[in-house]
Amino acid sequence: MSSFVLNFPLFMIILCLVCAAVGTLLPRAAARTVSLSLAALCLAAIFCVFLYVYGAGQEFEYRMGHYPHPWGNELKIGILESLFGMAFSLVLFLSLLGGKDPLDRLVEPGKGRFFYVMADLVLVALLVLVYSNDLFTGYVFIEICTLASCGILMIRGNGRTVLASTRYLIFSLTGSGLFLFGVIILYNITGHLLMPDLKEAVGALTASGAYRFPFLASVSLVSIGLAVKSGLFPFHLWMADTYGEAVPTSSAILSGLVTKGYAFFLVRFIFDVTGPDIFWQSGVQNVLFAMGAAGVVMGSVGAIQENNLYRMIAYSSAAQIGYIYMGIGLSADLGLTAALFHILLHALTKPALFLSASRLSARMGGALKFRNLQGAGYYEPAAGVYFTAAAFSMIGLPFTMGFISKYLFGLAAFRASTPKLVLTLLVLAVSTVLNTFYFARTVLRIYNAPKKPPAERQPAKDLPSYIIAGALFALINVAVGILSGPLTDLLGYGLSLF
Amino acid sequence: MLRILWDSRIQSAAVILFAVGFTTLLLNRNLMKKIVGLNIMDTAAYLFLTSIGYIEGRLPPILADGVADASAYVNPLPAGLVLTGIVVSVSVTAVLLALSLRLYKRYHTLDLDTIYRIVHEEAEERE
Amino acid sequence: MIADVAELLLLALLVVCGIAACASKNLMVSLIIFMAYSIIMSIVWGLLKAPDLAVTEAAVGAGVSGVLMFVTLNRIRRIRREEAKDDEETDI
Amino acid sequence: MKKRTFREWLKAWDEGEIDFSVPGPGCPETPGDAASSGDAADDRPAPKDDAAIRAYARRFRDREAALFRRIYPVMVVLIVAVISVFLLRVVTELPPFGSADTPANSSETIRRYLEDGLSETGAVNVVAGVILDYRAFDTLGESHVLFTAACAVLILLLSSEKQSDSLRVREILEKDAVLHTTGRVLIPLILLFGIYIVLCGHLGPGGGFSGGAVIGSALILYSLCYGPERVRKGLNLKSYRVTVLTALLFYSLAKCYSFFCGANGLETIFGPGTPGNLFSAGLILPLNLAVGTVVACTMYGFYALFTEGTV
Repeated sequence: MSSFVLNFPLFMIILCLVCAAVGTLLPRAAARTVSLSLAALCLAAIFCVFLYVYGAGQEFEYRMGHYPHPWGNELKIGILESLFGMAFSLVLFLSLLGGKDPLDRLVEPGKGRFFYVMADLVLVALLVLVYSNDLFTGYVFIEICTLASCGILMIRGNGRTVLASTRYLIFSLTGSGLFLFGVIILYNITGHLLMPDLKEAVGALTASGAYRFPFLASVSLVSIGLAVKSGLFPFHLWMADTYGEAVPTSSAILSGLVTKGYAFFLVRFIFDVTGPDIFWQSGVQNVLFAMGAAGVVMGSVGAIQENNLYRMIAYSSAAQIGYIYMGIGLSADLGLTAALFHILLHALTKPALFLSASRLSARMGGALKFRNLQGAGYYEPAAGVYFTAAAFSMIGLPFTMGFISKYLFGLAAFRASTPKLVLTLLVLAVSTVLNTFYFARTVLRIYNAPKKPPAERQPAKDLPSYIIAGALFALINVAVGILSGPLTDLLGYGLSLF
Repeated sequence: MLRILWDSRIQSAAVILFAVGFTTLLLNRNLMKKIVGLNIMDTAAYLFLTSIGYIEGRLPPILADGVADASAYVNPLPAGLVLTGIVVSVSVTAVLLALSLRLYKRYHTLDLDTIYRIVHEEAEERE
Repeated sequence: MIADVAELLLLALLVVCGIAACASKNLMVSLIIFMAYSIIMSIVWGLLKAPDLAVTEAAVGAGVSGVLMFVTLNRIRRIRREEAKDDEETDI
Repeated sequence: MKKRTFREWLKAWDEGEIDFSVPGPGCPETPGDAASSGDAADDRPAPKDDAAIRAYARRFRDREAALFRRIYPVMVVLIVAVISVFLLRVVTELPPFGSADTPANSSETIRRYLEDGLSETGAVNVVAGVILDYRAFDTLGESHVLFTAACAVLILLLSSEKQSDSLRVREILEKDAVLHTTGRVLIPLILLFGIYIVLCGHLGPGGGFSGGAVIGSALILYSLCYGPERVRKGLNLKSYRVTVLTALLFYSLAKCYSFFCGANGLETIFGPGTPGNLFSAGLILPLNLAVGTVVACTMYGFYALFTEGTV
């Protein structure tokens, strides 16, 4: 009977779809309640799944229908999948909880409920990307994710948001096209779409040496397609405009969840379709590593040039995506552990940064230039503290998750080849210095003595929910930073089971 | 090599169309053209997928008179996948069209470069 | 033999239409060529023994997305015309 | 530009006087942003070379933008050339076209779909069996892609104000005898054809998606001939939402039931029936109906939103 728990992912996916459909009929407040309870329920349910899978110490294949894997769709329920499902639900819950105020202020009247519908759809797409055992299902839900995140962006409805979401959509669709073509080639040479069969067929192909070039092409198309969609370095240009224009809550969801979902799907692809060894023979990882390293540096350089708070955080986001792909390209075991840890770190930190920044800026009358934010930390103490905590984590100060992440990257680098070691250490050093510069500048600004109080002191709306959400973000960050052992062990264990 | 390309000419045509659509999607500044390019790119990918399932001299996968013999019909799976894909691309097209309509209402042009310039000038005026 | 020639002709037309739809300057022309492209594509799918796809592409690709594009273009033209009218009024 | 020490550069950077922002939309349109920057400018003595720095930054940015504009097409053409050569080489190395022995065409998957599909799903049209039974989860996702797109278009184009700009054109259209007569003949035929495609999706080519699109185009034609008000009598925003919602809910819950039964090894109450009959193939017929409803409503909804700004 305890294996009944394995049905929970299916129930959660269907529940999300039902809630999204029902949400179109509800008023805004009710839709918000539905979304919040949905995310909380997902968190609880997936926690149960996680406990069960951890106890069993193995992965389960869950048939979607009566037909097992070469024929029908399937889910794969494992430790890492459940961990990331939990993390994504948690971050969505906290972002929605803390991000009510900017939504109320900035969304076009009468359309607030659609934001929550889109949030439900993003959640279901992420859950499927995490759990799906089928590449084509992955493609379909990647498209749901793209369209829903585009909806989340354009909900603000002014000209520049619409422009930014058009740009985002075009970039993202380019990525989907490449991904789709890669999947098609893979289907052509193997005859399968489900990951277990694909892995077997790919192993046989590599052993026999047949279709080497098409296989290489399909792996690179899939990797590059997903990288374009998460906004890796040469394709990061949409980020600054998009996050700079959108409602901060949307930016939080997009940067914290959507781009990470694609990165996690790439990790799934590497492990469940090609297998790490074959992927590392293909040479694609070097391209990802180079793009990631360049992304870290260019993102940080972009951030240091910005005078606008949101755009600075956006560039920092581009740099963090670079970190994730750098880890994926670094090495199969430790590098991927670092990349997965960085996904968690960024998912937990960036929403906190966006939400705190939005409160600080709202208190200063909507100012976004740094010089106008002087002293905001005094008027909005909670947001100031949370922002500082998140910024410290991004810099990588001790006792935060960022420190552990940098430590893991360093550890992974020492096991890699010499050029990669040198490059990784160089990138880590440069990015830490640049990060320190721009985040320290911001933190010093908001705690600099104000020359005069802000012109209009806006009443603090909906403060308790924001305080709880921000406190949870900061607490988790620090707690994991101090007690990182269990989590990194878990990631390594999950990877070994993959 | 050209011989092989000629033998699988449908797939070669699909690749050419994919490249044409991709170029238009990235290079053309007009939004409407970008949408057309996107559609051509998607259908080219689907054409490629469908051509995988084609087998010379077999029937469409609709079981005539209940004859269930795998050597009589073409591969049904690519058709099913493409069916899914077509609906995905029409949804994306609708969203992009709605976005371009909104942009036109606001900026009175479909040219993305011009829109960027207008936005930039507006931002500088505000400062 | 005839089928081969027809297939070749259709493929050539498909590529030509695809390129022409992307290359033509006039948006309306481009849309019309695009709809022709979709119809040819649906015939090619028919030749490839996928009747489901042929029906769907004819209804969705050539039908609904074409109509949506036309409607959008029509709205855009209407907006442009109204602006021209407004300008005249303000001139007077 | 006079030379500055590192300290001065640092200070200028910290004050936000150096602006190298990349071309693209400027800073956000936040209420009060412009006002408060004016405030701050008042109490801060402007540096002497402020204007010069700004002009320099703007020149820099323009130059960068021009460079970007020149490099970008070259880059794209290069990338596309590389990709197409790459893909053409892939085509030459792929399994031959039209052969039965390719990995994709000779796998056990296909054999089961074709040989046992009829007895397992009851669908004569194997494609319908594949997408609505074997790989039903994909198709569930696909309907929700459509739903997501419908919501996104609603966000963008739903407006409360009445758009009366097309009244004159519509009056002409509504009085047009040719259009009316053709419509009276054609629309029922198209509708009937659409319903046939939906209902017989498991027996022949077609199914919920194509049939729904045909029904949707019949609705579009009706709205063109007789005006959207006539359609709105039957299908206003509320009933539109309720219809789509009911169909989607039915779809999700029915599939949830069948997934649940399948995964836990239970028998569903929907058997395959007698293949070839209209009422056979278990859930496929009702699912086709639900999908057809969703697609028809969504397609008409797109059209109505694009023309009228409401459904």
